[in-house]
Amino acid sequence: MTDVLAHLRRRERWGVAEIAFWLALVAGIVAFPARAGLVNEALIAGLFALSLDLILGLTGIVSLGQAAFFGVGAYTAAILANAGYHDPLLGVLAAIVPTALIGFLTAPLLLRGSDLTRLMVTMGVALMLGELANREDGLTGGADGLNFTVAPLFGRFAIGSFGEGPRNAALFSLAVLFALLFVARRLARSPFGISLTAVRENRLRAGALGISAAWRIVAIYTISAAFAGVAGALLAETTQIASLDLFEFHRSANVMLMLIIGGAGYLYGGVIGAGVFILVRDVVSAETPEYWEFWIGLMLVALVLFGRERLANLVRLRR
Amino acid sequence: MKAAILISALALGVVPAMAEDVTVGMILPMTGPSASTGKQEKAGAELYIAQHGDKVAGKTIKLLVKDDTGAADVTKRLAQEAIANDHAAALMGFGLTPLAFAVAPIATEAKVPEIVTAAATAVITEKSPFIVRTSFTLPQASAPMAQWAAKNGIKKVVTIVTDYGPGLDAEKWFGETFKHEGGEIIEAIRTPLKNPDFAPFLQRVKDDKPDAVFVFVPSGFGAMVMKQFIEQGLAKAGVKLIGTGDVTDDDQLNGMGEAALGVVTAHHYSASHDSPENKAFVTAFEKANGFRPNFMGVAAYDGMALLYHALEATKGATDGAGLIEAMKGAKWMSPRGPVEIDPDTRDIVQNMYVRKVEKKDGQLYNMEFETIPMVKDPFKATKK
Amino acid sequence: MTAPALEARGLSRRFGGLVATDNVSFSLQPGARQALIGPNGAGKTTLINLLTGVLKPTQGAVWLAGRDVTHVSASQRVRRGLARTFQINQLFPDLSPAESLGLAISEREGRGWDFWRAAGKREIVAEIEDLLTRFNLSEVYDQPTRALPYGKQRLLEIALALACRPRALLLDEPAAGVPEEERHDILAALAQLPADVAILLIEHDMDLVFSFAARISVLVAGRLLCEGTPEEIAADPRVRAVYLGEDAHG
Amino acid sequence: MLTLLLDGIAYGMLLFVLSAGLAVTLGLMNFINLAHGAFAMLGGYVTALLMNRAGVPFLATLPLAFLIPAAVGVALERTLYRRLYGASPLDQVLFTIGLVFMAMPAANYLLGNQPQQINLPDFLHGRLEFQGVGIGVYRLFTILLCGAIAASLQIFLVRTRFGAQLRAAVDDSRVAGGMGINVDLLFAITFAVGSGLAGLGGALAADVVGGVDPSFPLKFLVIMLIVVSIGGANGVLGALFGALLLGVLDVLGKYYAPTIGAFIIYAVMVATLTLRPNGLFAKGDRR
Repeated sequence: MTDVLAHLRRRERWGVAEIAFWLALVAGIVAFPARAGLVNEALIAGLFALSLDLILGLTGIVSLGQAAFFGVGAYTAAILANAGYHDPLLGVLAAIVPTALIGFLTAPLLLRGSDLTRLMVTMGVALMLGELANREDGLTGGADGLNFTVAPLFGRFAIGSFGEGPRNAALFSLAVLFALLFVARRLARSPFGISLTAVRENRLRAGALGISAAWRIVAIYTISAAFAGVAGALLAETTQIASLDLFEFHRSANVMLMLIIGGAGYLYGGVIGAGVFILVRDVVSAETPEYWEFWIGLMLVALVLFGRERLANLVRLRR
Repeated sequence: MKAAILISALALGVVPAMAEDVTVGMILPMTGPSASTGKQEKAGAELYIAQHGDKVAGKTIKLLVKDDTGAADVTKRLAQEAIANDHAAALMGFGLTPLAFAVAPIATEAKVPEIVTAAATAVITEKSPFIVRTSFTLPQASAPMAQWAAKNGIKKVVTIVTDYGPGLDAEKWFGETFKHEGGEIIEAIRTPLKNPDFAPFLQRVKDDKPDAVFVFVPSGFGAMVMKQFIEQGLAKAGVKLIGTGDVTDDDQLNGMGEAALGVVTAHHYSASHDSPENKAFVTAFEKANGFRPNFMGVAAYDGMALLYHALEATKGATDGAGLIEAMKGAKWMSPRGPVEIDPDTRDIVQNMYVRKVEKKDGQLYNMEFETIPMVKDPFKATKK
Repeated sequence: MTAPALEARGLSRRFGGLVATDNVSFSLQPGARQALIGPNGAGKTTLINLLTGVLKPTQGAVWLAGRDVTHVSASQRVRRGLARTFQINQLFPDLSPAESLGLAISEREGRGWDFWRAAGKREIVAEIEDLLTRFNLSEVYDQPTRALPYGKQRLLEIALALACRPRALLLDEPAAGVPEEERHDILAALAQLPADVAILLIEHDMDLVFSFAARISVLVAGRLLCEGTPEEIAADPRVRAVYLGEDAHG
Repeated sequence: MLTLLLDGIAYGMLLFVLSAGLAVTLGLMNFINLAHGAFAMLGGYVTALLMNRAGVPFLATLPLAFLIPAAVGVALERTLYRRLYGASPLDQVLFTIGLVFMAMPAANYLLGNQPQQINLPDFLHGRLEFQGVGIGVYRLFTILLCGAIAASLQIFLVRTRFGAQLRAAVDDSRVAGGMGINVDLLFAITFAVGSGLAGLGGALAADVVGGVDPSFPLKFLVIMLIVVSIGGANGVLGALFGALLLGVLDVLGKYYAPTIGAFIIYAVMVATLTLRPNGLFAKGDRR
């Protein structure tokens, strides 16, 4: 029975499909620099969805307020840049601090009540933060948004809308996404990660094993907030604008849709769902800019009726 | 399988442009809360092309309409892609102020004209030397409203504006002008952007007992304000409702019913404007789309007119600097009346009309009764 | 004399006007094999919840290995050596038995907050394998728990509690619902539980109680009616009157 | 002050009528129907189009604003929704948001972007003033009508056998079926009531909120969810009191502290759910 170890470690190995997935992304960006902007948007949405997967997929905590951290992360990077700190890596790292702090402070709101309670409380926090950003227009530029510039990455690779900028931006986002997915992967396979699964699947039994669900939830919510903050900072830096709509309800709702489309709980679902959602939106809205939502809606309805699970299993890399 | 989707989708985005094509990237909110702006703008631009042909100075105009859903980061990406992939010679549209701001650095860097046909915060044209505007600025509409009010026996006013950029512009310019003319602002109320109930604000107005209440709300909230204005008994209490033309948006005015009658606003365009150009425009617009043009529709129509004008002047050359030069000082007869691009500010100079909502042929219209000729944006005028 | 593994001192719990637990005192010595029986509604579940810390007593105290844990949280009590099983399976449907046991061991070893190193450590594998063997789960170690036969799930229920290395173990009707052909697995597992663990068996099945327990306590209407050896309890007229007389296999 | 209170109650009633249907489907059937707003839009369009194009009087359109969405609701329930009872909440979210995405462009395509206004009959216009206390006639009308709806719903869903059967069916449809309850019929009726209420709410609210347009389903989704969650997702009374609380606090807040107006409803919601996680009127620990 030496294979118990192999069984426990079966999710740690990098599968061929997984490696191919990342290589395909790199190749895609290099081969199609013209669509790098779109890929960048999809990668960042994927990272944003990954942040939601940590709480929704791994831990079973629903949220309609991830946009709170997305927005705060974006404004952190923007405000830093306008204060003279233009380094993009610094901005991304700095976004972790306030988002993790807000996540930590608001996490206790998630510990009681039903799923509906959690959806509404997280949404309320996001909308209040958005309103706060609107009021503090001296800092945030209010409804006008904040435009800013960032320095080239490592002093060499310009990020932005011109020349190599979109491609570099997409590669930068890809690198950050990879780094954080790597972290999430380690986390999910660690004792802490398994304990989150335990909290999700049976909180009563988890407690009987000595696991205090409340603190685990606070911890993962804090981490998830930081992930979302990094995603927000990346979006702000690669588009060099932060605006109030980052806080809005539809951001939180869309990221949840993306995650559900791709399948929650195995980390890649968000990235795949975001890719599908954004590519389909791009293709359909180029055809019919007024009515594309109809076709997305039809896709969602069909997805549910024909079995989301079955479809997700087709593209699922390794479980 | 995923890779195949990815590649085919990526490939779709790249459309080779012909040398004799002039692509116009029109970026608008076609879905979401500002979708009505997008619909009007698209219709206005398409009507101009339909009426004047897609050939100008030997080039073929290709209009590329993109939906940015009102999100600034998407606007920016679409602008970048329009320039890099579709080789757009001009960008047009921009439904909200932050969206217009977002594209400014791209316009500057790529040297591509950004023709703003919607967003109305005064400062927009200063964000890039490549921005021109064919819509209007809120100071342009608010200041004349204040002058008219002061001259017509209104002494005390409460202002209600929506709490975001354009609203603050309107509040500031109405207030300062009105005070300059000797009036008094009793209170300046700001309402949240998502606000389904004005009753408490209007109750506050009622308790302030002003002569008039000046209102700026984004188009779409106008009907709500006017109905609740009546319902709260303000009209009976002798308070007048005045505002910018956003409140009595032509697009929606007809459905507003009796509540809108008698509301006085200042704006640059009314579908009832009495000129042959406008009659032809409105008829053609209604025929093509089944709804009435509003100030957004006419701004996009004029945006296209300005581009045609510039291309004729450059004899079809599409370099951005040349186009912008040709646009400066351009003068033409718009459906709204005579207009001109101020060569210093690249903002539009146009007549402002004071109008009152009346019934004409069974329909509601903003009937113009006073004209303030060729108003420049007062915001930029004061800066000199 | 060593301190009792688990001790209840005058535990009472009221829900409004209802007294669910009424001044219950007993103690479990290390290695004890004790059973708690009582008719439906006697307050067995409330008593377990009081002992494990899910509920706070209105009066009285709970002592664990010589220390007062009345105000210690449920999860902390587990860490101090009090484990339990559930009458209705409380398992992790998506995890395999090996993973579930690994989780329990990691938590016991204090690695529950380790978010970086892999859960599958070589050091814990031997213990997992030992538990799998002892509870006859070796053949299904890598199946998702939800796919296991009910009897195997019942065994995992006990194995998980044991993986906490408790001083005192509360078994809440371990054989409930197990089909006849799988019962011997459960009985065998109970028979070879470590001798140093104090066990309180809450059970309806009198055959199981009498074969397993050295002492039996009878709970009626929230209070302890009596306590004694199986022979004494079987002979006690009060017990017969309130309990055995009604429906011994209720 | 009393005027403000009345305004607050009227606004609360408006919120209630928009959310009551959601309280029925979410609270009683445990189904997350985010497409609720689409049914409300349908009801609003029914009233607006009948009035503006066919000249039907306002009051006469209201029954249809209930019945047509209810009929559409049943049709969708029988064909699509029923497959998702008991499905994961995430599937329900995905499915119903998909319906919203389809409904909005469809309305835009068929009826255009312009809000369809409802012009009330004269007797609902104007304002009553009584010793310095005033209220719009239409607001008074909504208060009375919604009060009546709330009372009859409460009686219908809680006091009758139907209500008891419904609760049994939601708790365990198989057992309920075994007891001879026609679960399918029960759910279909309840869903119809929920959809019909949504439609009626859309029709009644349309005048106050500036007409009904294609963005209606999303525009009021957030506020509808807030009302239901504050009330305690547990039927009609919770939603009624949640809506009234929100309405009154929102109106008072906007009047006395207009600068923080936008925060009020969110703050009230977060505070309420922090103190009472299952809402003000939750019974037991319902998931």
